[in-house]
Amino acid sequence: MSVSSTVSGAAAPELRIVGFLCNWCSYGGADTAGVGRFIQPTDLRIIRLPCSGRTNPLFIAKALLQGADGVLVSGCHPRDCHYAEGNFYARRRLEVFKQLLPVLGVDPRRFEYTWVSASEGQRWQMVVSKFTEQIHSLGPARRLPGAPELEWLRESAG
Amino acid sequence: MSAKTYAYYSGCSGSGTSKEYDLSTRALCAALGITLADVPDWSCCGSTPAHMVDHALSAALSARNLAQSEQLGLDDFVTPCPSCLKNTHNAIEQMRDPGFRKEVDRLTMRPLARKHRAFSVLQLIYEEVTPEGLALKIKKPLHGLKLAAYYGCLLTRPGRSMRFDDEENPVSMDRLLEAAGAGMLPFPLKVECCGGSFGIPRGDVVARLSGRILELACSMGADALVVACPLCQMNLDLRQKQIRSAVRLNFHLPVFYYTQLLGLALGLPEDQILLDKLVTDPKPALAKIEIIRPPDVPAQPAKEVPA
Amino acid sequence: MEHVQLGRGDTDFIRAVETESGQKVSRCYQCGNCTAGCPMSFTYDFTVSRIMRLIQLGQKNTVLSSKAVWMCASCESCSTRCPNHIEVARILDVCRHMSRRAGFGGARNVRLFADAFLQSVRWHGQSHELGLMAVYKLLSMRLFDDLTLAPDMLLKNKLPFKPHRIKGRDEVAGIFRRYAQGRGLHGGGKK
Amino acid sequence: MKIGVFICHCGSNIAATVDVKKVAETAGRMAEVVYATDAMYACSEPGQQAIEEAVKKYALSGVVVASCSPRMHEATFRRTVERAGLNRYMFEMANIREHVSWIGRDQGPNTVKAIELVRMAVEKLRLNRALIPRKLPATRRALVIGGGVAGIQASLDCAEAGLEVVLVEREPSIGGKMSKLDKTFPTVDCSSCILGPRMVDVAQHERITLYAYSEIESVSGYVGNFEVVIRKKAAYVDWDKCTGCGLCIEKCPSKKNFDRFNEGLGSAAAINIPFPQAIPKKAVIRAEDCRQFQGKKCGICAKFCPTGAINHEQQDELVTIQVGAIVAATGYDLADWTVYGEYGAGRYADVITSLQYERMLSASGPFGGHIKRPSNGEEPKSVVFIQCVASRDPSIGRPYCSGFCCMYTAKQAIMTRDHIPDSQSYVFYMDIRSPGKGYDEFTRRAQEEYGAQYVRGRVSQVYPRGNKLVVRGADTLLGSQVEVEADLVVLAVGGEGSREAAGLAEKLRISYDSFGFFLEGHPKLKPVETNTAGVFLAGSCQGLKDIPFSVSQGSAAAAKTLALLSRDMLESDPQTAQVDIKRCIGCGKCIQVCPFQAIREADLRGQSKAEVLEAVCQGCGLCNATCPQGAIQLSHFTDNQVLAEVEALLCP
Amino acid sequence: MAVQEELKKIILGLLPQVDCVIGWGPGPDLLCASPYFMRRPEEVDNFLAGPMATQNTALYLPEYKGKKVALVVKGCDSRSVAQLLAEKLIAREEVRIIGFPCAGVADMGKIAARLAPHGEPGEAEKAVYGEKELRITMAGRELVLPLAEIKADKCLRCAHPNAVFSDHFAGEKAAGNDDEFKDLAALETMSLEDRFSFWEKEMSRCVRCYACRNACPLCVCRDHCVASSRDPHWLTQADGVSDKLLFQVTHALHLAGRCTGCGECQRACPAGIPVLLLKRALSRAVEGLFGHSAGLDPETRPPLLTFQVEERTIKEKAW
Repeated sequence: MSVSSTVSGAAAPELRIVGFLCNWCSYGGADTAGVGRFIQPTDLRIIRLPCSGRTNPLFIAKALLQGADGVLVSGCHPRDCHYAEGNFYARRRLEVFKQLLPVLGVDPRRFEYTWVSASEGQRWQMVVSKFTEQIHSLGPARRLPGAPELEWLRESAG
Repeated sequence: MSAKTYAYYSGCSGSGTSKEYDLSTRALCAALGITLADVPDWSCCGSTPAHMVDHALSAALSARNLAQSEQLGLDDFVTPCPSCLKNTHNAIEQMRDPGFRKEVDRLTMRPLARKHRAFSVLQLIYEEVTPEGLALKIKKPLHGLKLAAYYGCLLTRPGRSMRFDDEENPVSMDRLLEAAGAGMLPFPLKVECCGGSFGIPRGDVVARLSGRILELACSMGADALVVACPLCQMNLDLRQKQIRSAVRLNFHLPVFYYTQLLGLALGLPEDQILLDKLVTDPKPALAKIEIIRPPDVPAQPAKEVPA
Repeated sequence: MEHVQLGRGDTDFIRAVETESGQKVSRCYQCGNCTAGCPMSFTYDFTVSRIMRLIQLGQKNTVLSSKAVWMCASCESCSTRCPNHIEVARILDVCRHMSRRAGFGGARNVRLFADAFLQSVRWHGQSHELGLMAVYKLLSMRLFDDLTLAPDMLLKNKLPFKPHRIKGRDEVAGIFRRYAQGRGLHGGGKK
Repeated sequence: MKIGVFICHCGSNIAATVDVKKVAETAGRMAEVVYATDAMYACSEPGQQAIEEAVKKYALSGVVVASCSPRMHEATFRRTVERAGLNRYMFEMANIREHVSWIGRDQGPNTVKAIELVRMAVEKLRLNRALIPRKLPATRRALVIGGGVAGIQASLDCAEAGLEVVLVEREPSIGGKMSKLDKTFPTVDCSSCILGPRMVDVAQHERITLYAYSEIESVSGYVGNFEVVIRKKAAYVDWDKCTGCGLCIEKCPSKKNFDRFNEGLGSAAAINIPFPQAIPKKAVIRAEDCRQFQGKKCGICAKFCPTGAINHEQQDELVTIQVGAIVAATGYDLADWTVYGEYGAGRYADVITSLQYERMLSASGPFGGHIKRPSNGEEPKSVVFIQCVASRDPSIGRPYCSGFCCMYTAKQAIMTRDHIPDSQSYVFYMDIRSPGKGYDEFTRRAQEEYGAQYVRGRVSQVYPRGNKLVVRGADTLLGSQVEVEADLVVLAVGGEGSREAAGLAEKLRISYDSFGFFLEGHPKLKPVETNTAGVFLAGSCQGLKDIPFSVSQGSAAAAKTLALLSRDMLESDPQTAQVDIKRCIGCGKCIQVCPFQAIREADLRGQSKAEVLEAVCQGCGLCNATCPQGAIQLSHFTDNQVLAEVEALLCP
Repeated sequence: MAVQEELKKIILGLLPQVDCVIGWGPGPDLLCASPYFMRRPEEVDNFLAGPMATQNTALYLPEYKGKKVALVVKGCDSRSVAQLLAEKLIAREEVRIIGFPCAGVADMGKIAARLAPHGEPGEAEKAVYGEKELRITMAGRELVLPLAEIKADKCLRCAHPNAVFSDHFAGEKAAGNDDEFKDLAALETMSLEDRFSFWEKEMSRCVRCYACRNACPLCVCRDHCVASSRDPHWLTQADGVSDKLLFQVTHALHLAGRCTGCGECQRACPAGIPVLLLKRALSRAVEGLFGHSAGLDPETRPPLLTFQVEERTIKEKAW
């Protein structure tokens, strides 16, 4: 059981969802959602990268093999990349990576990538809500021996 | 030209009010080397009334005919009638939605096995024979005849779904008739509605809408209108008398099927193009055709057409 | 027209129109192009763009009892020229289905003609023009309309007296039967 | 490392749904954190002061602020830590407002999430390194691309402030779209009377070099140090000799050519000067129209030219220049309105565009300022204006409002009544968009004083009947169809990015959208900047604008250019890719993918290695994600820094 | 064997023009050859080609950068060369390629399993590879193993038995098979859960020797592998399955769109872990998405180092 449930009481236990967002579009979109007070599930933790092209699929592999229940990558819409081409490369690499997951025995629905612009606060809310729901429907991911357990936070949240 | 065979669906009016369209279409296709195979024991597509009642019912009526055409082993379904075409086309398009397809299958109890395509005989001739190919076969060019081609509202619209010719300014009939030697007027109301199936319940509607088409064609100096739709032909020709009195204008404008005129230009005999079925007398218009004889061929004796 | 209570629009109706037609009515920005090009507009009580507006506001009864949804000739001018690619004609079709299902009268003659036509198809498998006219005239009590046409049509041998009956007419009748049976189960369009 | 953590309440924005004290308390126990506290408003002056004091008091070597989005205040706090004596990159932010307090209602999960975001920031900060911007020299010369009113303004402002300016214009004359207009709204003053003097200023300014009838061939280099190759297209006339006397035009036998400047109304000679006020006023031969180039015997222009300027053998010439900054001001083109079959798709002579109408109204235009029906030369009495043609029309992929059509249509309706007092104008509109000084009043004047009949609705079809045009539309206010017989139909065609914009954007390495408009750096805060350092935007190339707005942007782009080149040395953002020479095996994959050509192959003692051009690198990190052995790392977003954040979440 | 003799002739002819010819020579035991580096004509006598010539000769190419070498290649080896060329990791003018029709190589694991009742492969006294079978004399008895039964799996599905390109070719070209990714299909008959357990079990045997990496001709990082670097620090030294599997995923992703499926990684694995499967999964994905098979054309850019603005084959999630 994760700590958040002990804090919040009734809500479903939080799962571990990591987001890799490009600074220019999607991170801005998440900000816009915040400014608009678009309520979202709290499971997601966002890591800010300059560009979706900076997303090495191995970041995702690392997260999924070492304890994350879901990973979401979001960048600028194709053609709107701040760096012109980063998301085009990302799209290929992330799609190829997604197809590797079932061979590893990881449900490919644990990883999604999408495009959200800085103005699309509502789209961001929708993506986060649906993805979180998707991960909850899959439940906690199985952990490999050697991967850390999630009990550690209990201490820090005290 | 392709040696393909096409499943042919004449539609109900082909055995009644537009017999001449059906027959001239068959004769024209035969003369152009297009093989048509009748859809066996076909049924009505439901026309406008069916889709006014329900889309699945409408699609089911069309789907039955597609199922019948599968007995011929053919995917390409052609019809001279734009209304039948529209229904068949819509049925094929809408059945891409699995839920809709399921409902249609429930109604017909005959799920379709093949991937069907539906198009008009006009499209077939325009794209397979092409105006250039047609020109080579013209025996009696229609020189001197000034025509307005009227396509009706269903044949090309909306373009994103019908995918044939231009949705606002179609030219296929114009190009074919030009190839046959006729002079084509830049008729601006090519795709305006003639009133369609409102002929029976609301004659006033047809009088107004078809009246406008006839009036403009007349004022532009057309000798005749040319159409590709049985319903349009019926409204414009059969009801012309009604329209004349309704709009208080005196026009006598014959309304040909393009297949009749192309047949005429190809030298097909009268019993295959049935010009005598037209209500508004076509003879004054036909008389304008200038007979240009090649210098070395002696003039044919006039008056071949049986009265 | 009654004044419209904005908060009381029938949102189920809006949703039903959208699902059955597959169109998004909120995309309409009321430019009026559909109205401008509609050949049947002179027969309507509400112009097409007003019908669209009424749907946007969920005015179910006004829409379904309107003449406009029945007088549309399905000529596709509106769909062709809509700047927002809305299949307006399909929306009108769907409204007509709903109007029929909900028992609104609509334009009586138009409805009766459609019924007569389909009856003819149901009986024979193909439509029989003369029989169809007879049925329609009986239903509509408009016995003498179009009588002037008959001589022309008969003269040109365009109206066969006997209907052509196809072999598969039972099958066609079956389609109508199953349609009638299943009508409660589906909405006529996409589920 | 000694880290200080500051948790901001942001008034109640954060504190209402996050237990700020608890976050601070927990942060105090995180690795290398020596000081953690909460603050009411971290960004306020006392808030920043508290951070500065803490840095000094606790000898902090890094700072984490948990507050709003870094897109909001990262720059603010970087300056704060810099004032306190730290390198500005020894700072991290945790976004606990937009990403936590504003999107979650429950304090419990919010607090846990805030703690974790702080932990991620701390873990990343532990790996941060001081980064020092590099200084590079800059060329104090600006290139302005496009000589429309925006480009003219930018050039004059830069030159006035002492900068060298090179202005490149693809047409034979500068002036752009404004030079084609008759009058301007809402003052109805003459367009060429107000633009003309500015054009002359450009020609006469000692610090402006004008390349007319020229295009950008290639751009290389980076901010402060661009190298630009300009293609001077062959005019087949030696402009040094040409005096603009116009004798050649008079004598040219090929006169029935498409007249570009007059939008195809009237015709032009094969050798031509587009309009009387042209700058430069030099003749150009269009090879495709010239008899000499069609293999016919001619050369009449050469025979008559008093200065012997004609040279049919002339070739394109390439000129290379060095500039420190670039202003793109390439304007717009009218969208293709011939896609509208219902308006005749170009088949009806009396259906014209608004820009053609401007040429008709202009006294120096092909009709000498008389409004005539192109079909028969008669004066029209009934003129229909159709607005929103190729604007606000998603069905043809032009969903946006072009912004200026409502106003110029009102102007044209006014001018119509002015030219032909017994005429009647009809304006079909969807909405009137007139938010500008005196703009709405102007549209009212068109209706109240000039009797223009405004009809609210689109037009469905235009077709000829007799020698009139039938316009069928709707009046949605009336709830009815309307029909009007017109002598002339003027389509208020919307605009789109210049057709050559995409190609230029590729050369400048700036982004553009599907309508051909260049993308600004930030829609609100960087409207004339791009995301490529040293490249600025002015006028309609960024999005459609009217004249005053284009002029303002020209000045704004000039201000940006001047600010950039006011120093002799530029600072470059140090968040760039760095190559670990020892680990690089020279496979070149990074070079292949870099969108900015910022990496090149360098030889290191016979071995091939990647080398980053720091001034060109924009810091996207694509190379970093591509290098299999991680030999190229993006500073401030290295693999280890990202992994530290991942591990902060997954591993204790 | 005629082909082997023909190859020797070609090698002898090329020796004066190059620094070295890489092929196969006598190995540690009679069943298996070793990579063989020929510089002098007399060394050519011991050259071997055939089912025992398992190693990928392309492995050594990048080390010879700047020198001229000739390479004897099987079909699979030639694809590695083509891929190295496509990535410009070697220079075309520095290599001469000698191809021959490969009938498939032997899988030592399969041979060992067949020999198990009789002894170790090293105890073979005599071994003769014939057209259709391998005859081994062991403890005085002759054992006959049909080649079809001891062929490596990768050879059973090999589509390119001949060099995909070559400067010289000995013998008649052989016919290839279709690769239908049946190995992956077999894995995919398992549930996701079972696949996860499968890797958990397989990887638990990993001893982190990195033989898989060292045998890979396209693993160009060599001494700079992220597995052992501190900056970037992708892997811990902890003995957990998660780090071991992450390394395999790393290797596979580094090879995505590049792996030619030569299978040397798997052959080299002392623990017999089917590490090739992960790379095959990515090859299948890349082939399906971009229609690209690595190592067929020295001119094509690897698909993950390029893109198309509209990717027709990528079906993105519709939210």
